[in-house]
Amino acid sequence: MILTLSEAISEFVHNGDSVAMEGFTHLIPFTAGDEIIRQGLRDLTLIRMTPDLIYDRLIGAGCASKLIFSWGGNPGVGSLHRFRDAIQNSWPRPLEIEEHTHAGFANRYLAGASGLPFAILRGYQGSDLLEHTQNVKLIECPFTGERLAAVRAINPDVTIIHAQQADREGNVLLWGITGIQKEAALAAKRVIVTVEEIVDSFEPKMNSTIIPAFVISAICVSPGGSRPSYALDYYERDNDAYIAWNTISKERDTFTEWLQREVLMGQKGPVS
Amino acid sequence: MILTLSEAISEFVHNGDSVAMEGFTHLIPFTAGDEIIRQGLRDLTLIRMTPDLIYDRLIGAGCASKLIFSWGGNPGVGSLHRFRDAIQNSWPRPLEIEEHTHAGFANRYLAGASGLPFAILRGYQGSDLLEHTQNVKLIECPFTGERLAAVRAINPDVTIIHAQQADREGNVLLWGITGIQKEAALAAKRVIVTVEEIVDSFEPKMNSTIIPAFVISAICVSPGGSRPSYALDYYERDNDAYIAWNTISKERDTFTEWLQREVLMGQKGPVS
Amino acid sequence: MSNLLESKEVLWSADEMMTVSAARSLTNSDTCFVGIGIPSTAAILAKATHAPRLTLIYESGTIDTNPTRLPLSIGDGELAQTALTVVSLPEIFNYWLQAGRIKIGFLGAAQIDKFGNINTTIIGSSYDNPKVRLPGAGGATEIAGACVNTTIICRQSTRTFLEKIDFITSCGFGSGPGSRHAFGLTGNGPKNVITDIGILEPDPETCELVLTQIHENVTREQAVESTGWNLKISDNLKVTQPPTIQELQILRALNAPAESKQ
Amino acid sequence: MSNLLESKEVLWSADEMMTVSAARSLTNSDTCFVGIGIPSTAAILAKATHAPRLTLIYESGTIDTNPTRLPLSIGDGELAQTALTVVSLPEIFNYWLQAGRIKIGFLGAAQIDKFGNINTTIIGSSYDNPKVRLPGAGGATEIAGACVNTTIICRQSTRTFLEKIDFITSCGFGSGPGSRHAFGLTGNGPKNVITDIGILEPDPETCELVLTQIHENVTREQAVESTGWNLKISDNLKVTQPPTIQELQILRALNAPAESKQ
Repeated sequence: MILTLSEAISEFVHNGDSVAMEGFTHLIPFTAGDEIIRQGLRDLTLIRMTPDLIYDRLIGAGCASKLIFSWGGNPGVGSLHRFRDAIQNSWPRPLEIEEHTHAGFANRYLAGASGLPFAILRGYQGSDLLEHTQNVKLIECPFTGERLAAVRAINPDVTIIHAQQADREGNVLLWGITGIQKEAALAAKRVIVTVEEIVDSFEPKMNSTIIPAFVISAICVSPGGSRPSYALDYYERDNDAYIAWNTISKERDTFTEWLQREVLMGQKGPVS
Repeated sequence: MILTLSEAISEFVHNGDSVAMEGFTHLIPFTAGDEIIRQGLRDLTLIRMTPDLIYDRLIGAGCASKLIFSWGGNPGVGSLHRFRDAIQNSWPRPLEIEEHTHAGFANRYLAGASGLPFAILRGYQGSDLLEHTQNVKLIECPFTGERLAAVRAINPDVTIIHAQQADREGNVLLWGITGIQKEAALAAKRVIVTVEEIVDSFEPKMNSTIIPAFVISAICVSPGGSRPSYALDYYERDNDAYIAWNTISKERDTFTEWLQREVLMGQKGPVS
Repeated sequence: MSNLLESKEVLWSADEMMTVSAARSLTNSDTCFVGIGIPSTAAILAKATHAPRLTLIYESGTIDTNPTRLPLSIGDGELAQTALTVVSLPEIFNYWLQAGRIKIGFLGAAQIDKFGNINTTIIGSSYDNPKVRLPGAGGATEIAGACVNTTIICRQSTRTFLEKIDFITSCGFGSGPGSRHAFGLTGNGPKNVITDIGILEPDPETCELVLTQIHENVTREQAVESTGWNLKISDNLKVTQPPTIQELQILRALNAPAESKQ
Repeated sequence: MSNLLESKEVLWSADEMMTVSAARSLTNSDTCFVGIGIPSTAAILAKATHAPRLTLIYESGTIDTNPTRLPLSIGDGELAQTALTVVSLPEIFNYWLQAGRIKIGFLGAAQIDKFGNINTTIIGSSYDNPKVRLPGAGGATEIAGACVNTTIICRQSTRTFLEKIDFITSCGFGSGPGSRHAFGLTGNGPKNVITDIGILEPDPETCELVLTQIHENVTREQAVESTGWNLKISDNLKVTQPPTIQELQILRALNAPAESKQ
């Protein structure tokens, strides 16, 4: 079903939902994130391995009451200031966090996509994280007696991803670093995919993943929808924007001013 | 490391080994199987989801003492007569069996490839198979209390697969139905890959899988190495050979005569 | 083919009636997990007639495949080349089947009991020393467990429709109401059993298979005599519409090349 | 660059010496799981100098990648486009890392203790109300657990090398011999810690990090003063060979575009 992004967010994302917006440095669905800010959604549980700038914006805009994550930095630059300000100073509102390791988080999605209540991994043990997080327990292997970590499946109310292409049937093709997108989509109750373009048919690509139309709730055409991250073979990562974010986001007033100008006034698009 | 098939089998497969030869109807490594027969290996634990003609030959030739499988038929034709004769009449020697479901077997490989001692699935329950097989136990989800099947990881001594291409670095590319080959290879201690050809570089293919050189013990150039099964974009499945096998394999003497003529005398190749 | 069109009296075999009935049970909005043989023929027939947008999934990992001829095996090149995408076996079983994404599982059976439990493993009383060794479970056990519903397609006779089957490979309703829940099976179990006699459906209360539809030219007595348990027949027994000319034409065209090979 | 070749006296920074030392620790037969920053710079430097066949793997799923410039993030397009293959995150963590296929994990640290335990989570005594919130674990916890060995690369000072760190994100040797086994960690733990001062290696019996190598122009006193615990120094303390002109040239060329951006 092809909808505008505004229609899709309005129909499939609600206050209080758990929302996963995935894309591991590549194909991050920034434009969809900004639309959530514009629609003023509240009390979201934001789920994402690497919150990145996309969730720094949502957190700073006050959309989130909880964040589930496994690495919360500005990749290659430093800290996420809105994320830190929310955790350390409850600004603009308190932010509950649930923190994992990448391997544990990936396996939570894996279990969710597999229709299993949990997944197992060799992980968390020896880390203090085990005592400070939820949804991880140690279990014994019934064959060898080894102790392993069990992580609870994660099944977001809605997952939003960005992809390079959809075909006219609504199937989606993404390639390059495909990260956790397929698992995040299959784990969710509803799935929104923004795409660079709609094509007549897919060409073979190295390292590609197809998500069939029958598991997707809405496709939205959104060229540049992952700027300032990148879409392989469409546009490059805007590293300057990541660096500039450090300054923009550092103080509440510069952030608020930026949010007003670039997102809320509808002048969405990459930081420049 | 590029070896002849004879060298690779001789160096990496030993009497008493557990050997997985995978390929789910596609890319079945028949030529490697015949070489194992020619080298007279014995007491092998043969591991394969669908024994197919390749293991019917090995079982009839007396190479196997145990078979681990999940579907033992001649696909699209009927029974595997050598497999049945071994189970029902211990000919040419007794054959111990360990039987699984496809989903359970796939997850045994998955656990093996993941370095985990077991995997979990919703499976086996409600089936009498649960009482008649090994390496399956029921466990409780530590979060929800649900009962799930746990299957023990399978880690073959050696896995043999057939692929379309290797590059000059020894990396392998296969495409089309890739089945369980990647997991079977990654679960094994040693890996032999026969290939249709060696190429300078790989072209993008839909639904392709690359196995890096650093997990492969030997690459063997073996054009037609999966006949009478097929290699997508190289040659089609020889359905007539599958049908003819029903007659050849039905009686011990016709089978023995065929084995002598087609495999042991070195006139290997597809049944015709 | 042209003869068929011209003849006034259309004749068809019991297998054809069974296959056509199974095809008719599928709709455009279904996703169907297909085994090889008659289930596959029926699914391809459905796509070629009333349900072109039906999504076919085979356990070889081919998703949304559009074969134009009958595959001899579940992993034929035809299935891969006409598929939207092909995924690995762990993925097809874990992400697609186990997660409950498939609406209908099409299954065959060597033996079936009145609760829709299926045997495809052994004939005889001893697992270790069987009278006949059948292929085994393959994907069937988990297809029976996880699809939203299953349809079982097999010829009906007292050799296959038994009060007690030799081995339960795949669970239908186990020993009756509550069994599936106790086994943790997430799907609803058999929606119907489609045979060369008619269609059986589970009683909503007892889970026992009841004859609810009978093919044209088959008698109630034949149905009872072909069943190894005391077959119940629905008060509202319907009669199957005979195959249409279009259905028979397409079905025979599909079967022609495969049969000419045998 | 040309000045460098002409000058008789080669000068280098402490960070450059640290990066070059880390690069030298890698060989052609290694598979290395790389984090972003100095670990990545060191690994790319190794490939560009003595170890061109070194296999680099990033947690973004890029396997055997051959970047010609420094990626700013672990998922840069450069890493995908120069990789042999790219796999999903569950696959990179489960099939490749967890299964013990990676020989060396290159890790950074905000704090480290004498058993090579690493903190990248919080500064301060309270997890819920930290003085400084750091990014967290990312891939580090399981890299530290499952790689055959790890190499930790970080600047040495009394702010980072502590008797007790605020939070153990990733386990080195825990509280000493036996800890890794008790935690079920399959890798061998830290092989060394490479700093701007020298190289520390665990004592085979006590697991405590001991200074075994010191960079040229650094004194033993500086090493002790830069360490928050009572640093032991090996009886056979070696002195690092200074960077070669080739090493410095390539390293500076790699860093140049990134620095010009900042």
